[in-house]
Amino acid sequence: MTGHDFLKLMPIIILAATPLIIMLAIAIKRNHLITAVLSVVGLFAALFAIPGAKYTNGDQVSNLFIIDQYALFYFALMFLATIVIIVPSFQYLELRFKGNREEYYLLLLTATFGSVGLAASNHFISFFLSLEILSVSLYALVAYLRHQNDGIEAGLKYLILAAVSSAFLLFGMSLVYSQVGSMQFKDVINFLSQNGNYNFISIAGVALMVVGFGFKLAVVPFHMWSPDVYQGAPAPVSAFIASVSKGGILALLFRFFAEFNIVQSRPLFTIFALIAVFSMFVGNFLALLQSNVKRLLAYSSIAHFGYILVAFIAGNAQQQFKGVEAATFYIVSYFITIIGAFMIIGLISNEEREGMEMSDYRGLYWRHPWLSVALSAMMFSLAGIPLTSGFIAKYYILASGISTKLWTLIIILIINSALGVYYYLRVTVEMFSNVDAEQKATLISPNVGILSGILLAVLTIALVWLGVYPTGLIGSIQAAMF
Amino acid sequence: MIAISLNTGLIIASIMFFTGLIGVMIRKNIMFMLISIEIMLNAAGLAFVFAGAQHGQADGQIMFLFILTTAAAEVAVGLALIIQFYQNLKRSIPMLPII
Amino acid sequence: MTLTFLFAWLILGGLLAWLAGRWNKEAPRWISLGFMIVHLIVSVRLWISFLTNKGLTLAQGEWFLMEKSPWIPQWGIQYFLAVDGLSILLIVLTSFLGLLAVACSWKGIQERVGFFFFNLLWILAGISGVFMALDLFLFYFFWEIMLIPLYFLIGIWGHSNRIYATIKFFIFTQASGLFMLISILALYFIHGSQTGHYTFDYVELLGTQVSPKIAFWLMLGFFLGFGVKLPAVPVHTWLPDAHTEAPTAGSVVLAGLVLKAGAYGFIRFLMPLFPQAGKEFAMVAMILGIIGIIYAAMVAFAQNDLKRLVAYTSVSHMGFVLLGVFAWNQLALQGAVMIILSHGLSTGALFILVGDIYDRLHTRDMDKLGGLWSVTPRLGGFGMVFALASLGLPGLANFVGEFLVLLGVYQVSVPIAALATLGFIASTIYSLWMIQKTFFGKNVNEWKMPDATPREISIYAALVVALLWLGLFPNTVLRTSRQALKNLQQITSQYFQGSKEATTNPSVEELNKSRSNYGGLE
Amino acid sequence: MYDLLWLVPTFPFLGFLILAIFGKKIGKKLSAVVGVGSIGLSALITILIGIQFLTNPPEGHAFVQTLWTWIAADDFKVNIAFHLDALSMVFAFVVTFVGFWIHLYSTEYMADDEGFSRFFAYMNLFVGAMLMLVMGDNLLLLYLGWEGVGLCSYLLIGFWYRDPANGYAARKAFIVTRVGDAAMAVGLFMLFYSFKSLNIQEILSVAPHVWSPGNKLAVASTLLLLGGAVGKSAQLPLQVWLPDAMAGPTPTSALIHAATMVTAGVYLIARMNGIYLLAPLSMTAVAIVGAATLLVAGFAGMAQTDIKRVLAYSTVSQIGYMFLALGVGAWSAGVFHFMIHAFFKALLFLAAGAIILAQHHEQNMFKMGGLAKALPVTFWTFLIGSASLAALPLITAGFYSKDAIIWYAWSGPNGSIYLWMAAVFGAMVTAFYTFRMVFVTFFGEQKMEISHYPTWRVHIPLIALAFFALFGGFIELPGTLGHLTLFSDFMKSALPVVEGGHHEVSLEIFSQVLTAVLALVSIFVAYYLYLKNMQIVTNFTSTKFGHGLQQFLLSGLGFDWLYERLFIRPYVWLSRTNKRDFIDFFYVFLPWLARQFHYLFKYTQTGKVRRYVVGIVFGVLVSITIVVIL
Repeated sequence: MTGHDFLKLMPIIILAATPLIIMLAIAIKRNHLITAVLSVVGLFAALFAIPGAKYTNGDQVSNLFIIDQYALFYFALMFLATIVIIVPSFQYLELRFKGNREEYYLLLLTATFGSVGLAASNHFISFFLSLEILSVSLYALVAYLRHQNDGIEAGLKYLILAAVSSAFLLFGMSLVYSQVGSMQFKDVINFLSQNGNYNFISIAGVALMVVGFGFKLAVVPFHMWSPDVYQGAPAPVSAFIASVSKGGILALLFRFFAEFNIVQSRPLFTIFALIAVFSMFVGNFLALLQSNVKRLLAYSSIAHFGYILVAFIAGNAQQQFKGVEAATFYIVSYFITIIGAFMIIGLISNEEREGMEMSDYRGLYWRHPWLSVALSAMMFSLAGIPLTSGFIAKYYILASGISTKLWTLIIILIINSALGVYYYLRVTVEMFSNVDAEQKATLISPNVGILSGILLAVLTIALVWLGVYPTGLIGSIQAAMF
Repeated sequence: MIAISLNTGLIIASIMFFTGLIGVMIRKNIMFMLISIEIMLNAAGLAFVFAGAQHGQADGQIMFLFILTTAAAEVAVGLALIIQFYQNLKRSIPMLPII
Repeated sequence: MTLTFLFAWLILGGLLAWLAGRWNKEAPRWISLGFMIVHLIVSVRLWISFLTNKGLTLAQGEWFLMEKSPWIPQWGIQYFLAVDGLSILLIVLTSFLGLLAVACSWKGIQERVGFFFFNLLWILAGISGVFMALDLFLFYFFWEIMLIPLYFLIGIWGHSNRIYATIKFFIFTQASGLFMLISILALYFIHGSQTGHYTFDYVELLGTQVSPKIAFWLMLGFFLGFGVKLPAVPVHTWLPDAHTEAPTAGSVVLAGLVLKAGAYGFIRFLMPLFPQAGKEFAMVAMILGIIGIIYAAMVAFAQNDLKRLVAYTSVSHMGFVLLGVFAWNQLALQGAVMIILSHGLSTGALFILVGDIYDRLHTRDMDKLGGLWSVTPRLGGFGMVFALASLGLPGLANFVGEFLVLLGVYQVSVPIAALATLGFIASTIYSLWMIQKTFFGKNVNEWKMPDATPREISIYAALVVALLWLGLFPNTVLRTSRQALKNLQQITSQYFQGSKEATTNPSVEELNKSRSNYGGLE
Repeated sequence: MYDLLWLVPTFPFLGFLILAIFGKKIGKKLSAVVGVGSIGLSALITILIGIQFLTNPPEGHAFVQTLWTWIAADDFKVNIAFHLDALSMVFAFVVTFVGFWIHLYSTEYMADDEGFSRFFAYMNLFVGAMLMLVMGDNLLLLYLGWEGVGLCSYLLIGFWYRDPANGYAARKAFIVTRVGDAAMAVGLFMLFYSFKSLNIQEILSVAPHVWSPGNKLAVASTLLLLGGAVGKSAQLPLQVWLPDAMAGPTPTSALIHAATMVTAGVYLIARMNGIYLLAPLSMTAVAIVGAATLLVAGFAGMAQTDIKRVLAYSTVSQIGYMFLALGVGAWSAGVFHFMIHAFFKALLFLAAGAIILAQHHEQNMFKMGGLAKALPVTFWTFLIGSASLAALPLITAGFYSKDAIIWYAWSGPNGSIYLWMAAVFGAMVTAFYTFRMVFVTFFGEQKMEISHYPTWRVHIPLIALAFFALFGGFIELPGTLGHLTLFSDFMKSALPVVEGGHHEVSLEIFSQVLTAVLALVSIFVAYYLYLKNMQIVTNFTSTKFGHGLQQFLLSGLGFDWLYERLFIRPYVWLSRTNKRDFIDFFYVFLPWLARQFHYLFKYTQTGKVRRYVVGIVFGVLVSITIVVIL
């Protein structure tokens, strides 16, 4: 560990140190506000350590991690996302949880650590370890409101399924390792691209690994857990699962298959294509008549990751519109939208229950115009309507898809985004329809604090800004790509 | 010095793996599901050991160590959740039939 | 700078109206009226300056006014607004009808007035943007911006079944827009791979050589995008629902302007970009146009909801535009532009009228109406004029357009022109039927309602004067659009040779010889 | 003086505008003044121009006044311009002159109607549009006038809008004429593409060079124009609308459905004589249409009970004569008959109006009777009109104009013996139903007392028109009776001269004598059947065959019944069944399909962990099989 490596790993180190400091703080005096502030400060410190890591040259840090521009971009993204998630968590816990709330932030930070580890990992072991750190902390986070059973059930469900999928992942890795002889991603990929087509065991191994990726990204055959977990988990945790955890895995997926041209190897291409197509269709169809907003967002995230997989399959053939750039832009815009949406769900909740049902949003326009403007902007961004970053993201994916002539996938993407428009509009319809008298009593009146108000405004403005003038983000993404 | 060839090792591991898998699918009791998951993870570990042995590297066994630790962590959290789950049942908080 | 002003001004107006709406009900109305009047003055001044100085003789590729600045350089997207004869006409129509839409929703809209005018002005901003945008990405950007406010307009202030109608409208246009986006992107890549310079600039994309097979699919993508908006027949079913449920102003803007975006798209983008594919597809499109005319007219005749009837009439009129565009000669195109303008006025007027009747009687069911002439002769008189305009009475605006289109189409294929003239008969049937069921006959249910108020009369008078002016003095409009349409044909001259000589008539010299000795009359 | 030509159509349009906008405010008295005044002024100017046209005609016997360019697109250039020559002079004169008298008459006829100013607004608009039609310099302007008059006939037929039946009749008129107009429009396109212009004079002058006689295009375009003419002038295929058009006020029937509008078809064919001469086939078609119509209308006229429907059918048959004249090439004879017919038919209608006014708005002839003594002036003028219609030899103008047509039907360049026979038989039938009408209404005992005695505003128009109906004919005497050809010399400048009469004079005398005798005979038969003993008629109609025949003739030879089944029912049925726009079912099917998929996938979300594990295993199995296969 030379000094230079030390500087490189500084963001991760600070991130790891923060929970320790928080534990010490809890030991001294258990105070919810201090814990939250400490974790935010820790995250900011890690964020400011990133430029330092960026300008020290040499990417490879021991053969486990590789901290290159790409990883650092995702570091920054995840740190910011977690900071944004902490604010509503604070208010949510104040409102809904009577037990001791400080451990929530510990779990949150370890989960972020796991996800960041994924983004930087370059080796099977680091991949597996980060994945497990992430998953285990998520089990506890999902079941945090332990006095209510639905949280625990979601946690249990998530645990069993995650364990099964990581077992498959491991078994796949072992098969690949048995053929390749080394666990480095680079060697694996070189081995695959040379003699991938006839070495059955290695390809089968990769196919099994796809289960691990698929489960975490909640794409079709492995998606069934996500609606129940999103519904059971507290709103901020669902936001975290939908954004940071999936972001980490996606970063790793792209790094793993970076040099490997998917379109060439027929089995992998068919698998990923099938997954993408079915995710889009199943995600959209199941969301069509969904009356629970959280489950609706879960299904829509399945569909959105179907779109991202299209960009992934498009790969890096076209120098103008690389698949990975499109996917990264999509992820950034998706983060903003999904975190904002779950934050709003978190705000519209009271002691007994969260405002999950569609009817809780009836007439929101006329009760809370600014909140509903934010939610409509997010819904339009998910639907991919211009003036929002969702449109530019979808356009980017379309461009990368067309540049590599994936016509069938593009057509399916178009049909699905038209399907998707329906249920996003239903949410806005619910919001601007008139409230009849007796129903008015049952509605939850949202209590929007100043801080979350500002944060929401920032998110919405970012959304529209990226939609109208995305050059800034595109520039930084293109610079960060390998 | 390798008594068992790679293929046989992998076959053993996959048999073990699938028994665990079937265990998860069939058994209704959640405790037994956790046990079957353990079996699956160990099977994967075993496969790693065989792979490592094949290439004469220690990576496989190191990987197995990591697998052991993480499997233990998972089961621990799982048991904690189950206990909390039944405590809630005593206070008769309604239970969704998830099994 | 005027171009950016034209649409930014309305966006500003919308915001202002919404903010003002939070304090009192009256402010947004006056604000939006003021903004629209300024918008009208600016666009008319633009038109006059186009007519007076050299605007009439712009060479091909030259634009009367142009604003270009980089927007997303990485992808070669520019903020490229430009205007020629064709766009100016449509912008003036937008501001004129926009003003009327604001005026006619003066009393009709009582609750959430600020947000209503915000949406209305943003639709108009999106529409004027569409007519000016010459960067394909920017065009698509405005194309979609038009949707959201209209969606809110119909969804919130619509009538009973508005949710179904507004979602149906949104998905129709959104899906077809996405197909168009694929065609734009494919064209962008083909051009990029050929010339190495990736750009969405319309002028540069014009020259791309695309293999016929691919060109056909790309043209189909554009056709779907514009066909849904036009609406061409197989994809028109969203229009009647959207109209029956939209508030009056929404209907006026929807019928008067949003449909024109589709027609404008055909003329500006589809044919010039894919001339060969356009030529091959012309016959199919023309048959669709004819089916549109006859089919929609017959369905219109069967409706008993007044607004639904008028909605189907606009589908029928737009069938003429489809014919005119795909005939693609100077006469047919001039006719198509005339129909676009006159249809905007006459159908807009009909919708305002129907809206006023609805505000008074709260019913649009023609079986309940009847004998309104005795109660409100003024409304009856104006209704008669607008119905006659829509059936294409010479002396009013629609006839000039329809006649020119048929003249142009005749040159391309005689049977199609003959069949299209049947459209005259069909349009007479439904227009007279509408007049009979609403204004004539006994006043069975003793409707008592006040006659047209001065505000309404001023709206109707403005429309009647406009219709008469277009009907009797169409030359100013024809002159404005002549050069622009000539340029467009220049672009596609390789595939569409000029106005083909009629089948059997003699060679040209003989014609000139005989005419010369007569010393030609005019 | 010629420069004031543009004033002629402007005054009626001005009248229309004033009445339409300020109608209610300025009250009946003033709107009457405006209504009649505008037509009077325009008539005055027409007469002055006419006199100057006679004294010192403009060079080339034609004067053109261009106002502004109407449409100028690419090589299609049309301007609003008026062309005055002999033909349009005659038509303009008739329209304004007869129009003036009818306006004067209707100030009293419509006196107690609350839509008084609206009525005059429409009438002025009609005269304006008709003048545009006859004086239009190009075919598009003619088309503008053409549709304008169609519109006014719609407005005026449906004037009493409260009764839906009037509305139906008005719509029927407009739609049937519109069918003709559609055909005419296609004709216009054809002409434009053959001559690169729609200017009438240009087409007529260039036509002989461009088209050889019998040229396919010439025949097609002339037939299409004939289609338009047939629609507007209610000739055979499209004559169903005129009898129902009687639902409008009587002055309207007089002006529009007798004197002027229905003859627009005659004007069109006469005006386009240049290209008709190039297409002999169409000439014979015109003749055949004319002949057939005059017979069909004649027979139908015999069985009518409503006085106005008798006159309506007689108008259709008289226009049949004009078409026959044009068809055989006797251009000026056709136009001459138009002028004369305008006078006596307007007279008959106005008189019928006076009768209806006097009989509590009763229109069934058999309910009236014995009015000769009660309304002497009306009776005598009505008698003159009927005599002229029935072509009483020597004394009435009708004789001279119709006799010329009958003669040319045989001797004309395009004439034939069969046409002649049809014309003669038609004349006989005309005489019969005309005098049947006279005897039934004016003789026999008086069944109803008089409710309203017409004043001077009715009598003066009647007398004026009666004067012309009698003495109008003397300006054109046939060869055998003094050979005075004032009218045809006047028309020489506009229409080709008829070189008929290659048969000997004796034949001409024979046909004149024969028609006269047959006319008198049928008058006597009418006298005998309907005055002496009605019994024969009643017991004839009581027999099954007789009753069937009467109903058949009453319904205008079943055309209405035929068209109802052939066109109206299928169109209405087709559009009614498609009310919900069957294309929409596809777009309703799509969301249904999406919903089915939704429920299908819903099964996978059971909430059971073990099902989810099965899902994962399923995913693994699929990917492994893919790896194995590919």
